[in-house]
Amino acid sequence: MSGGWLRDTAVAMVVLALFLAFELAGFRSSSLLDFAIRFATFGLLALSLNLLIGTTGLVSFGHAAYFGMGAYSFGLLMQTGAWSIPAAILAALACTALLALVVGALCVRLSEIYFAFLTLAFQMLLHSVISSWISLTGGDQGLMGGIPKPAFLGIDLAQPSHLAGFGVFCLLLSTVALRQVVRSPFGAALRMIRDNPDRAAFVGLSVFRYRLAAFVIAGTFAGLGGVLMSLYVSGAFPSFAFWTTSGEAIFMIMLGGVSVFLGPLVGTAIFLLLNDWITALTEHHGLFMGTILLILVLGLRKGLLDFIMEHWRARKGARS
Amino acid sequence: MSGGRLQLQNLRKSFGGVVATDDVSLTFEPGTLSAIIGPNGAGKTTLFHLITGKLPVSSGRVLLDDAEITGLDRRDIVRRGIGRAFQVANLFPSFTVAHSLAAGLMAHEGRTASLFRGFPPKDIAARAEEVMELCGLTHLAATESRHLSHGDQKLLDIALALALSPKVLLLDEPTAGMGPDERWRMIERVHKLWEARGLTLVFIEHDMDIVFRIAQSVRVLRYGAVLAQGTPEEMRRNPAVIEAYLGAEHAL
Amino acid sequence: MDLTELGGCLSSLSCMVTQTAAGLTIGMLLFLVASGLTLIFGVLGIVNFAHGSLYMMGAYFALAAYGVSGSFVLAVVAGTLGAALLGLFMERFLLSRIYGQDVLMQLLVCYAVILILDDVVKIVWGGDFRSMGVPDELRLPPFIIGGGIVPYFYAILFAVTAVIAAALAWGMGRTRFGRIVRAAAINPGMVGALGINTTVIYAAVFAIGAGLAGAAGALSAPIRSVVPGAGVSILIESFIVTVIGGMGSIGGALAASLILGFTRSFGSIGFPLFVEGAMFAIMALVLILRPSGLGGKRGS
Amino acid sequence: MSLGKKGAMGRRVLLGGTGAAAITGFPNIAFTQPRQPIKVGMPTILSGRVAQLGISSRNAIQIEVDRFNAEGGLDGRPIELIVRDSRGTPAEAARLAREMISSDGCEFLIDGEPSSGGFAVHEVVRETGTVTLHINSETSSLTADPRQRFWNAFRVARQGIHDSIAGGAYAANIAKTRNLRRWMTVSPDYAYGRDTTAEFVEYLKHFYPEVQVTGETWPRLFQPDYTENITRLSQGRPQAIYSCLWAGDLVTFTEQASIFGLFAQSSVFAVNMADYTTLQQIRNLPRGVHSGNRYLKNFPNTPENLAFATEYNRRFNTFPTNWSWQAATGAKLLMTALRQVGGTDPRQVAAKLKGMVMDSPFGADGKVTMRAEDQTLVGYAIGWGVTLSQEPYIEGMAPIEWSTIFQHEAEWKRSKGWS
Repeated sequence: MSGGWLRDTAVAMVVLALFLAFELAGFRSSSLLDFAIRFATFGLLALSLNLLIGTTGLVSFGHAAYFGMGAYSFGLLMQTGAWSIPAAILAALACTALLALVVGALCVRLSEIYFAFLTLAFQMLLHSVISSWISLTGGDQGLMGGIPKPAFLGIDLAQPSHLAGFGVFCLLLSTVALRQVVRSPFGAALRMIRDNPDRAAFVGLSVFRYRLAAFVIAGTFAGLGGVLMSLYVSGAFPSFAFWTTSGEAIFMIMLGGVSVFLGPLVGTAIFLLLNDWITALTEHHGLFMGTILLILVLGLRKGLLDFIMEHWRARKGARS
Repeated sequence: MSGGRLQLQNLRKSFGGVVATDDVSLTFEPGTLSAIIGPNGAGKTTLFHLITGKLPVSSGRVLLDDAEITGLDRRDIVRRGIGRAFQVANLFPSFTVAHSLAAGLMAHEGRTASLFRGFPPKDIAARAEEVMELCGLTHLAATESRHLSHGDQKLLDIALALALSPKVLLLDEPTAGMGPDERWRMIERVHKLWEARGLTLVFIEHDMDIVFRIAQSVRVLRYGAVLAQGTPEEMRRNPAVIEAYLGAEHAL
Repeated sequence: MDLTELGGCLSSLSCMVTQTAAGLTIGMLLFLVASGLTLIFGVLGIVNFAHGSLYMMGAYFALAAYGVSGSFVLAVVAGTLGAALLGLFMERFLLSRIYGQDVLMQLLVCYAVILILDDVVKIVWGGDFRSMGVPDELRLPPFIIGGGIVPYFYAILFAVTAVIAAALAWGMGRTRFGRIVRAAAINPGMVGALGINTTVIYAAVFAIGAGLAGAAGALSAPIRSVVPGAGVSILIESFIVTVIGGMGSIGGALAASLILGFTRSFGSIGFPLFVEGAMFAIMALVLILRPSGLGGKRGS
Repeated sequence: MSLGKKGAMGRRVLLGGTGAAAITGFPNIAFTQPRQPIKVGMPTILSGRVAQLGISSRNAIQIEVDRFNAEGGLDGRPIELIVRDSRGTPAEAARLAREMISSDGCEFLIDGEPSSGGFAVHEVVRETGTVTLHINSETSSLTADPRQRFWNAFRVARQGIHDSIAGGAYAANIAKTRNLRRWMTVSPDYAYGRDTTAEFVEYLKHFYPEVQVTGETWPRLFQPDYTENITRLSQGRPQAIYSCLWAGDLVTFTEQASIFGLFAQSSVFAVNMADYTTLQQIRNLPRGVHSGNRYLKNFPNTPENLAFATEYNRRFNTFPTNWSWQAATGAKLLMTALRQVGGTDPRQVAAKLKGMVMDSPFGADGKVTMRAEDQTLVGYAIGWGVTLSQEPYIEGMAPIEWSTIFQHEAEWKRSKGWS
């Protein structure tokens, strides 16, 4: 059964090779590179959030906290000048996992509505800590002075093309990893808990432990998204940990779909294109995005891919 | 695989001031098939909740093979060998039948912590296959639970409990909500399972024809207390039971 | 930490009077918003993440009405009714379509409403902050009680919010509607079975909850700037109140609002840098010790 | 130019979903016209709580751009201004900056972000080498810290340290004459509030060492209610209070403080009060609050300044803000440099900007200077005055001498190890 894992890795490597070949062949445009980096960043945020929402049934409204935590801890470590990028990334992910562990331990026991807004509340707490702990974080002005990007293994992240390649690599790696998580026995346990926590407990699962583990894993991958974000803007800002970032992540998932594994990535792409298009068109961003969201939620009642898949299955079912 | 002895000693449960279970002492011998009957609100389901740890007991003890399991976490109680199926099928709606059983098996054996294997592993899939065979669900292996018929959902619920190889299996109204034909098919199936596995089986049932056809012994509850117990024949002669519950129709 | 300062305040009558009055006023305004939130949750099982936006709309409606009429009373009425109507619209046309679906849908609908209302406000009233100012007829010298200052307008705010809270308590406890609402909160199916139209109850409860938020927005418009996006910080505090007080419990909401009000007023003297943190700490403590909140039912 | 066009084309086709071929972009000769406009990109905040400031920057720049184009542009090439909304998020500001440069083909950026977004844009143009004028970031380190400095970025805005020196000097003067020794501060709890307050206090004490700060209270940014902060201030019974709250927060604070009688109890120094958006929104503006100038049409009291305010008011029906004069100055500096160079070569334009002295309605003596050593604007009008309850809202504006500012700024830089 681990064949699925190997196949995913192979697919991911082909995608990465194609992307790099494109770059190396000189078919690069900086807007494509920018898009690739942002796609990798927000794709990680949305994909990891869906491990909670889609797989475990935990609707978190505070996922941006881990995104912000990843960005800040990475940025701060790099600014000390004593860390290499890979080491700092690992350390930043460890910090994020720790935060997720603490918040998760307080939140995952709660019923879903409590859970949604407690995660929101803890995110706002982190946001206000970041804004007020100026000596460490620079407050609302963010981490200043840029983030040093010493080259490692021949990769120089100060170059947009390298950064884009690295971002895509991280996203692919995480996609394979998260897909394996969902497909593994562990993932089956998460889905059991989502479907029916009561029965899951009766067959011997510790609902608390599995939820907490999912929360920490999701937080950690969101942290990696934050690391990429801080590399992209060469800094970290309190808005990374603001509730609007969480709102956007949920929006992305909704655009794509919760039940299809790659749905959040499709949603991320749609969201980014939509966002860029609307920003270029109007300053009434909220009005447009809000209306689109309402149409989607009240009209389709599910994500785009969910909707398409269901139709496709229904048609297939009708034919057979 | 063989059945275990389940003993309830002076079990009490009250909610606020209301007594739901009143000093219940019962013993279910290994490998027996017993029915619990009683009017609505007699505390039958509550009793199951107490045995399986879904509700904490107010006082009294629950013993499985002479080891106390009172107050244990419900997961541990399941591990010790008490399985349970529910009055309303309690399933994992998005799982197929085969995957439900496989997931249940893995969870039970503490093998769901693995991140690196696939799901379900071959050995587990084979065992799930066995259970499906036993329960007559093989032809539905690839159907998602939520798309099953009512009867098949109840059957899967039992299969899920059975998959965990319990020593004692508690069935809460296995035939609830079924038509007469379906009922009998179901009860035959249950009877076969009991024979095949040799476990201690306790079921709550309202259909007296079923009870008197298959149960070896019957316990009658009323107002949370044990009104009477004995063989079906004894119960059908017991005036208190007839008056309280059976009525003339089932009396001998 | 400045606990000697707090001690000094607690032993000084003037300081006690000022801080108590301030805490009561802050707490009661918060209560209006949070009680609406908790009422809606109790009956409809919906967490209205857009509740802060209704508060904001109440303030804007009040601003508009005040601009036209020059009467603060009319402004408060307009803010309350405007927000109630908006809430009615929101419940009927948006939220009622997603009853019985999971929290994600509620969250998304409310998120969309927040986005849209913030922009609508910007289009109608401009993106800039606005201010109503305390009306001249209410701009009277503060009361001096035992050397402590209680601003005249705050006294009015407290009186009005206390009357609203009392009316709410009476309405929930003594009227047929209140009994139905409480029954609906316990078991929606049962109320339907009694032949009472739950649709009407739901709409009415949402409108009342929205109206309470609107009233708070309108009442505080004279002393707080009115600005797009003003709802968010209120929303977070209302959440904290609902968690501390227990979801669905109005009495709990009152107690929790006052606790937060006093934490703010006395905390700003005793631990000025930890006021926000203290609110979260109280919340975390309640969650650990009594997860269903001060007024919540256990085990549900 | 055509390079940027390719990118834009590529993205459009990509949006259309035609697939991978589009990514390469097609050489598009049809777009390459001889009289192409000079594209200037401007990321700023057009929605959310400080939208009005972003809009007021855009308005002011539009006035300057229209004038430049009406005068024939740069040898017939008009300026095309591309303004986009970052919604106040730094990541979005960075993205917009990149997109404007790579996809829209903007040759220059006028960065209309406040400090947070400004630093994000700063990092982008450090990489791309696009000539950029930050018009709204007041944080001193943006230009004062040599590590932040590179050839193509300039600040055309107030600088925090200038404001603090000016404020400290002014407040010390008042404090000496009235013997105000016990001070308290109330400022928003974020970097701007903390830094500005610390620097103000430092210079206040420098000019008048007898001052003691007996207490401080830090409301959070956009806090809806200030009651607890006000009661705290009123308990402390200070002789004077300093605040760098701004905009809506300052309005709320003022309304609440005045019903507590705080303005009767203590002298108040609120650096951000003298801004029309704030002044006009406070219904009961207390008399006698000391404030630094943000933008006032009568300070400097010159026909040019009044003409700017009148023109702005005619077109947009409001009055300019602090961000407006900065934006107008930034646009004017860029255009002057373009005309002097006679082209758009970034190195040449940057070289011209460095050290440029330009006539300006907002200069302390009719001129402003883009100081060469740290690429920041100096010589703008800076002063403090006292509020009135109605127009012209502020009286007795006392200009602060730039020589004083320069002297203390140099010491400050040395103390930071930045010179």
